[in-house]
Amino acid sequence: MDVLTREPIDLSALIKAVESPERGAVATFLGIVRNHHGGRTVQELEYTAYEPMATERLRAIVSEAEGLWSVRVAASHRLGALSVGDVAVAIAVASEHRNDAFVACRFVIEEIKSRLPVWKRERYDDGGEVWVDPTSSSGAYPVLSQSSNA
Amino acid sequence: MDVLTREPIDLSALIKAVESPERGAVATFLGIVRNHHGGRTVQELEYTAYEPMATERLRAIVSEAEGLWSVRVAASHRLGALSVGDVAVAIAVASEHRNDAFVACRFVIEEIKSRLPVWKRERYDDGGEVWVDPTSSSGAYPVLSQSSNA
Amino acid sequence: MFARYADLLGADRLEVPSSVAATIGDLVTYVRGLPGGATLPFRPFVAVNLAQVEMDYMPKPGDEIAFLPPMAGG
Amino acid sequence: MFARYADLLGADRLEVPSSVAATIGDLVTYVRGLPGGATLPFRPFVAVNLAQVEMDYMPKPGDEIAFLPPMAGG
Repeated sequence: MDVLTREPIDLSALIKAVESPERGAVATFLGIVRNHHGGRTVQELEYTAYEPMATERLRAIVSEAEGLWSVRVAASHRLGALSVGDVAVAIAVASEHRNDAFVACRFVIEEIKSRLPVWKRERYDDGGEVWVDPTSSSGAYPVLSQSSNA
Repeated sequence: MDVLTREPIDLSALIKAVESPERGAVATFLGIVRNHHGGRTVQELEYTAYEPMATERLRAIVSEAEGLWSVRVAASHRLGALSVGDVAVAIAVASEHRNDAFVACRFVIEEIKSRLPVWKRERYDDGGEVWVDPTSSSGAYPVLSQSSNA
Repeated sequence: MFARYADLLGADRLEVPSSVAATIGDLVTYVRGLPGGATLPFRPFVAVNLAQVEMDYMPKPGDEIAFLPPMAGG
Repeated sequence: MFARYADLLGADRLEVPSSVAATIGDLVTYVRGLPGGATLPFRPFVAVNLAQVEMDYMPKPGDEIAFLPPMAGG
Protein backbone atom coordinates (compact mmCIF):
# COMPACT_ATOMS: atom_id res chain seq x y z
CA MET A 1 0.00 0.00 0.00
CA ASP A 2 1.30 3.46 -0.86
CA VAL A 3 2.29 5.75 1.97
CA LEU A 4 -0.16 8.34 0.60
CA THR A 5 -3.50 7.14 -0.72
CA ARG A 6 -6.86 8.48 -1.81
CA GLU A 7 -8.52 5.12 -1.21
CA PRO A 8 -9.80 3.83 2.15
CA ILE A 9 -6.90 2.49 4.21
CA ASP A 10 -6.88 -1.25 4.82
CA LEU A 11 -5.26 -1.98 8.20
CA SER A 12 -5.08 -5.73 7.52
CA ALA A 13 -2.97 -5.06 4.43
CA LEU A 14 -0.53 -3.02 6.53
CA ILE A 15 -0.37 -5.78 9.16
CA LYS A 16 0.23 -8.41 6.46
CA ALA A 17 3.05 -6.29 5.08
CA VAL A 18 4.96 -6.33 8.38
CA GLU A 19 4.14 -9.63 10.08
CA SER A 20 6.38 -12.66 9.83
CA PRO A 21 6.90 -15.90 11.75
CA GLU A 22 9.80 -14.39 13.74
CA ARG A 23 7.79 -11.41 14.98
CA GLY A 24 5.43 -12.17 17.82
CA ALA A 25 4.18 -8.64 18.48
CA VAL A 26 2.22 -6.26 16.28
CA ALA A 27 1.21 -2.79 17.48
CA THR A 28 -1.01 -0.63 15.31
CA PHE A 29 -2.41 2.87 15.43
CA LEU A 30 -5.39 4.30 13.60
CA GLY A 31 -6.19 8.00 13.43
CA ILE A 32 -9.89 8.38 12.71
CA VAL A 33 -11.85 11.48 11.68
CA ARG A 34 -13.68 12.73 14.77
CA ASN A 35 -17.13 14.30 14.79
CA HIS A 36 -16.03 17.35 16.75
CA HIS A 37 -13.16 19.81 16.95
CA GLY A 38 -12.84 22.89 19.13
CA GLY A 39 -16.45 22.51 20.25
CA ARG A 40 -17.84 22.46 16.70
CA THR A 41 -19.44 19.55 14.86
CA VAL A 42 -17.36 18.30 11.96
CA GLN A 43 -19.26 17.52 8.78
CA GLU A 44 -16.39 16.60 6.53
CA LEU A 45 -12.76 17.41 5.94
CA GLU A 46 -10.14 17.37 3.28
CA TYR A 47 -6.50 16.42 3.57
CA THR A 48 -4.07 17.92 1.08
CA ALA A 49 -0.34 17.39 0.92
CA TYR A 50 2.83 18.49 -0.74
CA GLU A 51 2.75 15.02 -2.15
CA PRO A 52 6.31 14.32 -3.33
CA MET A 53 7.72 15.70 -0.07
CA ALA A 54 5.14 13.93 2.11
CA THR A 55 5.86 10.63 0.35
CA GLU A 56 9.59 11.06 0.85
CA ARG A 57 9.24 12.09 4.50
CA LEU A 58 6.85 9.30 5.43
CA ARG A 59 9.22 6.77 3.86
CA ALA A 60 12.06 8.39 5.81
CA ILE A 61 10.09 8.17 9.08
CA VAL A 62 9.46 4.44 8.45
CA SER A 63 13.18 3.88 7.77
CA GLU A 64 14.20 5.82 10.86
CA ALA A 65 11.92 3.70 13.05
CA GLU A 66 13.32 0.53 11.49
CA GLY A 67 16.82 1.82 12.22
CA LEU A 68 16.12 2.81 15.81
CA TRP A 69 14.34 -0.41 16.85
CA SER A 70 14.25 -3.99 15.66
CA VAL A 71 10.93 -3.58 13.87
CA ARG A 72 9.19 -3.65 10.51
CA VAL A 73 6.89 -0.69 9.88
CA ALA A 74 4.12 0.07 7.38
CA ALA A 75 2.24 3.35 7.37
CA SER A 76 -0.31 5.07 5.18
CA HIS A 77 -1.87 8.53 5.22
CA ARG A 78 -5.09 9.25 3.40
CA LEU A 79 -5.62 12.35 1.24
CA GLY A 80 -8.75 13.91 -0.23
CA ALA A 81 -12.25 14.24 1.20
CA LEU A 82 -12.96 12.20 4.33
CA SER A 83 -16.05 11.75 6.47
CA VAL A 84 -16.43 11.24 10.21
CA GLY A 85 -15.26 7.71 11.10
CA ASP A 86 -12.90 7.36 8.14
CA VAL A 87 -9.34 6.26 8.83
CA ALA A 88 -6.99 9.20 8.13
CA VAL A 89 -3.74 7.49 9.07
CA ALA A 90 -2.76 3.92 9.90
CA ILE A 91 0.48 2.43 11.20
CA ALA A 92 1.43 -1.20 11.74
CA VAL A 93 4.63 -2.22 13.50
CA ALA A 94 5.81 -5.80 13.96
CA SER A 95 8.66 -6.88 16.19
CA GLU A 96 9.99 -9.82 18.08
CA HIS A 97 9.33 -8.14 21.43
CA ARG A 98 6.35 -6.00 22.25
CA ASN A 99 8.19 -3.05 23.75
CA ASP A 100 9.83 -2.25 20.41
CA ALA A 101 6.49 -2.46 18.61
CA PHE A 102 4.77 -0.07 21.01
CA VAL A 103 7.59 2.45 21.17
CA ALA A 104 8.19 2.51 17.41
CA CYS A 105 4.47 2.83 16.67
CA ARG A 106 4.25 5.83 18.97
CA PHE A 107 7.36 7.34 17.38
CA VAL A 108 5.89 7.03 13.89
CA ILE A 109 2.61 8.77 14.68
CA GLU A 110 4.37 11.59 16.53
CA GLU A 111 6.76 12.11 13.60
CA ILE A 112 3.89 12.01 11.11
CA LYS A 113 2.07 14.70 13.06
CA SER A 114 5.09 16.96 13.35
CA ARG A 115 6.94 16.40 10.07
CA LEU A 116 4.55 15.43 7.29
CA PRO A 117 3.59 18.28 4.93
CA VAL A 118 -0.10 17.48 5.10
CA TRP A 119 -2.89 19.95 5.81
CA LYS A 120 -6.43 19.56 7.01
CA ARG A 121 -9.40 21.69 6.08
CA GLU A 122 -12.48 21.05 8.19
CA ARG A 123 -16.07 21.96 7.40
CA TYR A 124 -18.54 22.24 10.30
CA ASP A 125 -22.30 21.83 10.41
CA ASP A 126 -22.58 25.59 11.16
CA GLY A 127 -21.18 26.25 7.67
CA GLY A 128 -17.78 27.38 8.94
CA GLU A 129 -14.61 26.09 7.35
CA VAL A 130 -11.07 26.23 8.74
CA TRP A 131 -7.49 25.25 8.16
CA VAL A 132 -6.48 23.22 11.19
CA ASP A 133 -3.26 24.55 12.73
CA PRO A 134 -1.97 22.65 15.76
CA THR A 135 0.59 25.43 16.40
CA SER A 136 -1.90 28.31 16.73
CA SER A 137 -3.64 29.16 19.99
CA SER A 138 -7.07 28.87 18.39
CA GLY A 139 -6.09 25.62 16.66
CA ALA A 140 -7.41 26.83 13.31
CA TYR A 141 -7.76 29.70 10.83
CA PRO A 142 -10.86 30.47 8.76
CA VAL A 143 -10.77 29.48 5.10
CA LEU A 144 -10.89 32.58 2.86
CA SER A 145 -11.60 31.16 -0.56
CA GLN A 146 -13.72 28.22 -1.56
CA SER A 147 -11.12 27.00 -4.01
CA SER A 148 -9.18 23.96 -2.92
CA ASN A 149 -5.47 23.89 -3.53
CA ALA A 150 -2.29 21.97 -4.29
CA MET B 1 -16.49 -11.24 20.77
CA ASP B 2 -15.87 -13.30 23.90
CA VAL B 3 -12.80 -12.52 25.97
CA LEU B 4 -11.78 -16.18 25.61
CA THR B 5 -12.30 -17.89 22.29
CA ARG B 6 -11.37 -21.08 20.46
CA GLU B 7 -12.01 -19.46 17.08
CA PRO B 8 -9.56 -17.26 15.15
CA ILE B 9 -9.55 -13.73 16.57
CA ASP B 10 -10.95 -11.02 14.31
CA LEU B 11 -9.16 -7.73 15.03
CA SER B 12 -11.64 -5.71 12.94
CA ALA B 13 -14.48 -6.93 15.17
CA LEU B 14 -12.60 -5.72 18.25
CA ILE B 15 -11.94 -2.35 16.60
CA LYS B 16 -15.62 -2.02 15.63
CA ALA B 17 -16.61 -2.76 19.21
CA VAL B 18 -14.63 0.20 20.57
CA GLU B 19 -14.66 2.86 17.86
CA SER B 20 -17.13 5.73 17.82
CA PRO B 21 -17.39 9.18 16.21
CA GLU B 22 -16.02 10.87 19.35
CA ARG B 23 -12.87 8.74 19.48
CA GLY B 24 -10.19 9.73 17.03
CA ALA B 25 -7.47 7.31 18.15
CA VAL B 26 -7.37 3.52 18.11
CA ALA B 27 -4.34 1.58 19.34
CA THR B 28 -4.24 -2.17 18.96
CA PHE B 29 -1.92 -4.98 19.92
CA LEU B 30 -1.66 -8.48 18.49
CA GLY B 31 0.31 -11.28 20.09
CA ILE B 32 1.18 -13.79 17.40
CA VAL B 33 2.58 -17.32 17.74
CA ARG B 34 6.28 -17.13 16.90
CA ASN B 35 8.24 -19.81 15.08
CA HIS B 36 10.96 -19.98 17.72
CA HIS B 37 11.38 -19.95 21.48
CA GLY B 38 14.54 -20.40 23.49
CA GLY B 39 16.46 -21.27 20.33
CA ARG B 40 14.10 -24.08 19.35
CA THR B 41 11.72 -24.19 16.40
CA VAL B 42 8.07 -24.11 17.43
CA GLN B 43 5.81 -26.49 15.58
CA GLU B 44 2.57 -25.85 17.41
CA LEU B 45 1.29 -24.90 20.81
CA GLU B 46 -1.73 -25.17 22.99
CA TYR B 47 -3.20 -22.58 25.31
CA THR B 48 -5.26 -23.80 28.24
CA ALA B 49 -6.91 -21.69 30.91
CA TYR B 50 -8.75 -21.81 34.18
CA GLU B 51 -11.58 -20.53 32.08
CA PRO B 52 -14.07 -19.01 34.54
CA MET B 53 -11.26 -17.21 36.36
CA ALA B 54 -9.55 -16.08 33.16
CA THR B 55 -12.83 -14.74 31.81
CA GLU B 56 -13.48 -12.84 35.01
CA ARG B 57 -9.94 -11.46 35.19
CA LEU B 58 -9.80 -10.36 31.58
CA ARG B 59 -13.11 -8.54 32.01
CA ALA B 60 -11.70 -6.96 35.18
CA ILE B 61 -8.54 -5.83 33.34
CA VAL B 62 -10.69 -4.21 30.64
CA SER B 63 -12.78 -2.41 33.28
CA GLU B 64 -9.68 -1.25 35.14
CA ALA B 65 -8.24 0.25 31.96
CA GLU B 66 -11.54 1.98 31.23
CA GLY B 67 -11.51 3.37 34.77
CA LEU B 68 -7.90 4.58 34.66
CA TRP B 69 -8.07 6.29 31.25
CA SER B 70 -10.79 7.76 29.08
CA VAL B 71 -10.91 4.76 26.75
CA ARG B 72 -13.03 1.91 25.46
CA VAL B 73 -11.27 -1.45 25.44
CA ALA B 74 -11.95 -4.82 23.79
CA ALA B 75 -9.66 -7.81 24.27
CA SER B 76 -9.71 -11.46 23.35
CA HIS B 77 -7.39 -14.37 24.18
CA ARG B 78 -7.40 -17.52 22.11
CA LEU B 79 -7.41 -21.00 23.64
CA GLY B 80 -6.74 -24.44 22.17
CA ALA B 81 -4.26 -25.54 19.51
CA LEU B 82 -2.54 -22.74 17.56
CA SER B 83 -0.02 -22.72 14.75
CA VAL B 84 2.82 -20.34 14.00
CA GLY B 85 1.38 -17.03 12.77
CA ASP B 86 -1.96 -17.41 14.57
CA VAL B 87 -3.14 -14.52 16.71
CA ALA B 88 -3.02 -15.59 20.38
CA VAL B 89 -4.24 -12.35 21.90
CA ALA B 90 -5.69 -9.13 20.50
CA ILE B 91 -6.49 -5.81 22.14
CA ALA B 92 -8.20 -2.74 20.69
CA VAL B 93 -8.38 0.55 22.56
CA ALA B 94 -10.21 3.64 21.33
CA SER B 95 -9.93 7.08 22.87
CA GLU B 96 -10.34 10.73 22.09
CA HIS B 97 -6.60 11.38 22.44
CA ARG B 98 -3.87 9.04 21.30
CA ASN B 99 -1.83 9.03 24.49
CA ASP B 100 -4.64 7.34 26.41
CA ALA B 101 -5.06 4.72 23.69
CA PHE B 102 -1.36 3.81 23.67
CA VAL B 103 -0.94 3.75 27.44
CA ALA B 104 -4.10 1.76 28.09
CA CYS B 105 -3.27 -0.75 25.34
CA ARG B 106 0.14 -1.35 26.89
CA PHE B 107 -1.42 -1.70 30.34
CA VAL B 108 -3.87 -4.34 29.12
CA ILE B 109 -1.24 -6.59 27.51
CA GLU B 110 1.05 -6.35 30.55
CA GLU B 111 -1.84 -7.24 32.86
CA ILE B 112 -2.90 -10.11 30.62
CA LYS B 113 0.61 -11.52 30.72
CA SER B 114 0.95 -11.24 34.48
CA ARG B 115 -2.57 -11.93 35.75
CA LEU B 116 -4.46 -14.20 33.36
CA PRO B 117 -4.58 -17.88 34.42
CA VAL B 118 -3.61 -19.12 30.97
CA TRP B 119 -0.87 -21.64 30.22
CA LYS B 120 1.08 -22.42 27.11
CA ARG B 121 2.41 -25.79 26.06
CA GLU B 122 4.80 -25.67 23.13
CA ARG B 123 5.85 -28.51 20.86
CA TYR B 124 9.12 -28.17 18.93
CA ASP B 125 10.28 -29.71 15.70
CA ASP B 126 12.86 -31.73 17.69
CA GLY B 127 9.93 -33.57 19.33
CA GLY B 128 10.36 -31.81 22.69
CA GLU B 129 7.37 -30.36 24.50
CA VAL B 130 7.37 -27.85 27.35
CA TRP B 131 5.20 -25.79 29.65
CA VAL B 132 6.26 -22.20 29.11
CA ASP B 133 7.07 -20.50 32.42
CA PRO B 134 8.10 -16.84 32.17
CA THR B 135 9.15 -16.90 35.85
CA SER B 136 11.69 -19.73 35.57
CA SER B 137 15.28 -19.16 34.55
CA SER B 138 15.02 -21.68 31.73
CA GLY B 139 11.70 -20.21 30.60
CA ALA B 140 10.08 -23.62 30.44
CA TYR B 141 9.64 -27.07 31.99
CA PRO B 142 9.43 -30.34 30.07
CA VAL B 143 5.99 -31.87 29.72
CA LEU B 144 5.84 -35.22 31.59
CA SER B 145 2.65 -36.79 30.30
CA GLN B 146 1.13 -36.68 26.87
CA SER B 147 -2.34 -36.13 28.32
CA SER B 148 -3.68 -32.62 27.98
CA ASN B 149 -5.50 -31.10 30.90
CA ALA B 150 -8.19 -28.78 32.26
CA MET C 1 -4.69 -28.50 39.18
CA PHE C 2 -3.76 -26.84 35.93
CA ALA C 3 -1.16 -27.18 33.22
CA ARG C 4 2.22 -28.25 34.61
CA TYR C 5 0.86 -28.92 38.12
CA ALA C 6 -1.74 -31.34 36.76
CA ASP C 7 1.04 -32.90 34.73
CA LEU C 8 3.31 -33.31 37.79
CA LEU C 9 0.57 -34.82 39.94
CA GLY C 10 -0.92 -36.90 37.14
CA ALA C 11 -4.39 -35.54 37.77
CA ASP C 12 -6.28 -32.32 37.22
CA ARG C 13 -8.59 -32.90 40.19
CA LEU C 14 -7.66 -34.20 43.66
CA GLU C 15 -9.84 -35.46 46.48
CA VAL C 16 -8.44 -34.18 49.74
CA PRO C 17 -9.66 -35.19 53.22
CA SER C 18 -10.93 -31.98 54.85
CA SER C 19 -8.96 -32.84 57.99
CA VAL C 20 -5.60 -32.09 56.28
CA ALA C 21 -6.46 -28.60 55.10
CA ALA C 22 -7.39 -26.06 57.78
CA THR C 23 -5.54 -23.44 55.73
CA ILE C 24 -4.36 -23.19 52.14
CA GLY C 25 -0.82 -23.53 53.52
CA ASP C 26 -1.77 -26.92 55.02
CA LEU C 27 -3.27 -27.97 51.71
CA VAL C 28 -0.09 -27.01 49.85
CA THR C 29 1.98 -29.06 52.33
CA TYR C 30 -0.34 -32.02 51.79
CA VAL C 31 -0.20 -31.74 47.99
CA ARG C 32 3.59 -31.39 48.03
CA GLY C 33 3.67 -34.71 49.92
CA LEU C 34 1.79 -36.54 47.16
CA PRO C 35 3.67 -38.46 44.43
CA GLY C 36 5.00 -35.83 41.99
CA GLY C 37 4.02 -33.00 44.32
CA ALA C 38 7.47 -32.17 45.72
CA THR C 39 8.31 -30.12 42.62
CA LEU C 40 5.52 -27.64 43.40
CA PRO C 41 6.70 -24.38 44.96
CA PHE C 42 6.25 -23.83 48.70
CA ARG C 43 3.97 -20.92 47.93
CA PRO C 44 2.16 -21.53 44.65
CA PHE C 45 -0.58 -19.23 43.39
CA VAL C 46 -3.82 -20.59 44.78
CA ALA C 47 -7.30 -19.34 43.93
CA VAL C 48 -10.43 -20.06 45.95
CA ASN C 49 -13.70 -19.53 44.08
CA LEU C 50 -11.80 -17.68 41.31
CA ALA C 51 -10.05 -15.23 43.65
CA GLN C 52 -6.38 -15.45 44.56
CA VAL C 53 -5.77 -16.14 48.28
CA GLU C 54 -2.85 -16.16 50.71
CA MET C 55 -1.44 -19.21 52.47
CA ASP C 56 -3.35 -18.45 55.71
CA TYR C 57 -6.73 -18.46 53.99
CA MET C 58 -9.14 -20.99 55.53
CA PRO C 59 -11.23 -22.73 52.89
CA LYS C 60 -14.75 -23.96 53.55
CA PRO C 61 -16.28 -27.23 52.35
CA GLY C 62 -17.54 -26.80 48.80
CA ASP C 63 -14.95 -24.13 47.91
CA GLU C 64 -13.36 -24.50 44.49
CA ILE C 65 -9.63 -24.48 45.15
CA ALA C 66 -7.26 -24.11 42.18
CA PHE C 67 -3.46 -24.42 42.08
CA LEU C 68 -2.19 -22.10 39.35
CA PRO C 69 1.25 -22.46 37.74
CA PRO C 70 2.98 -19.22 36.73
CA MET C 71 0.82 -17.56 34.12
CA ALA C 72 1.92 -17.70 30.52
CA GLY C 73 -0.81 -16.04 28.48
CA GLY C 74 -0.55 -13.35 25.86
CA MET D 1 2.12 27.72 -1.74
CA PHE D 2 0.03 25.20 0.12
CA ALA D 3 -3.18 25.08 2.09
CA ARG D 4 -3.76 28.29 4.09
CA TYR D 5 -0.85 30.13 2.46
CA ALA D 6 -2.26 29.51 -1.02
CA ASP D 7 -5.60 30.64 0.34
CA LEU D 8 -4.13 33.90 1.76
CA LEU D 9 -2.25 34.74 -1.42
CA GLY D 10 -5.03 33.62 -3.74
CA ALA D 11 -2.66 31.39 -5.71
CA ASP D 12 -0.83 28.12 -5.27
CA ARG D 13 2.01 29.11 -7.59
CA LEU D 14 3.79 32.45 -7.79
CA GLU D 15 6.14 33.87 -10.40
CA VAL D 16 8.91 35.74 -8.62
CA PRO D 17 11.57 37.89 -10.37
CA SER D 18 14.89 36.24 -9.52
CA SER D 19 16.33 39.67 -8.60
CA VAL D 20 14.22 39.84 -5.39
CA ALA D 21 15.33 36.53 -3.91
CA ALA D 22 19.04 36.08 -3.24
CA THR D 23 18.11 34.14 -0.09
CA ILE D 24 14.97 32.42 1.14
CA GLY D 25 14.68 35.24 3.71
CA ASP D 26 14.51 37.76 0.85
CA LEU D 27 11.85 35.66 -0.83
CA VAL D 28 9.78 35.56 2.37
CA THR D 29 10.03 39.36 2.66
CA TYR D 30 8.89 39.69 -0.95
CA VAL D 31 5.96 37.30 -0.51
CA ARG D 32 4.89 39.02 2.73
CA GLY D 33 4.69 42.26 0.74
CA LEU D 34 2.23 40.79 -1.78
CA PRO D 35 -1.54 41.28 -1.31
CA GLY D 36 -2.63 38.83 1.41
CA GLY D 37 0.98 37.97 2.25
CA ALA D 38 1.37 40.04 5.43
CA THR D 39 -0.36 37.31 7.47
CA LEU D 40 2.42 34.84 6.73
CA PRO D 41 4.91 34.35 9.55
CA PHE D 42 8.32 36.05 9.36
CA ARG D 43 9.94 32.63 9.34
CA PRO D 44 7.62 30.13 7.67
CA PHE D 45 8.69 26.56 6.93
CA VAL D 46 10.24 26.60 3.48
CA ALA D 47 11.36 23.59 1.49
CA VAL D 48 13.65 23.67 -1.53
CA ASN D 49 13.54 20.60 -3.73
CA LEU D 50 11.65 18.70 -0.99
CA ALA D 51 14.13 19.49 1.80
CA GLN D 52 13.50 22.01 4.55
CA VAL D 53 15.90 25.00 4.45
CA GLU D 54 16.83 27.94 6.66
CA MET D 55 16.22 31.61 5.85
CA ASP D 56 19.82 32.14 4.67
CA TYR D 57 19.62 29.40 2.03
CA MET D 58 20.39 30.69 -1.47
CA PRO D 59 18.11 29.13 -4.08
CA LYS D 60 19.22 28.51 -7.66
CA PRO D 61 17.13 29.07 -10.79
CA GLY D 62 14.90 26.05 -11.38
CA ASP D 63 14.70 25.12 -7.68
CA GLU D 64 11.25 24.08 -6.48
CA ILE D 65 10.55 26.34 -3.53
CA ALA D 66 7.55 25.52 -1.30
CA PHE D 67 6.05 27.55 1.56
CA LEU D 68 4.60 25.10 4.08
CA PRO D 69 1.97 26.07 6.67
CA PRO D 70 2.21 24.31 10.05
CA MET D 71 1.69 20.63 9.43
CA ALA D 72 -1.63 19.10 10.38
CA GLY D 73 -1.52 15.49 9.30
CA GLY D 74 -2.37 12.36 11.24
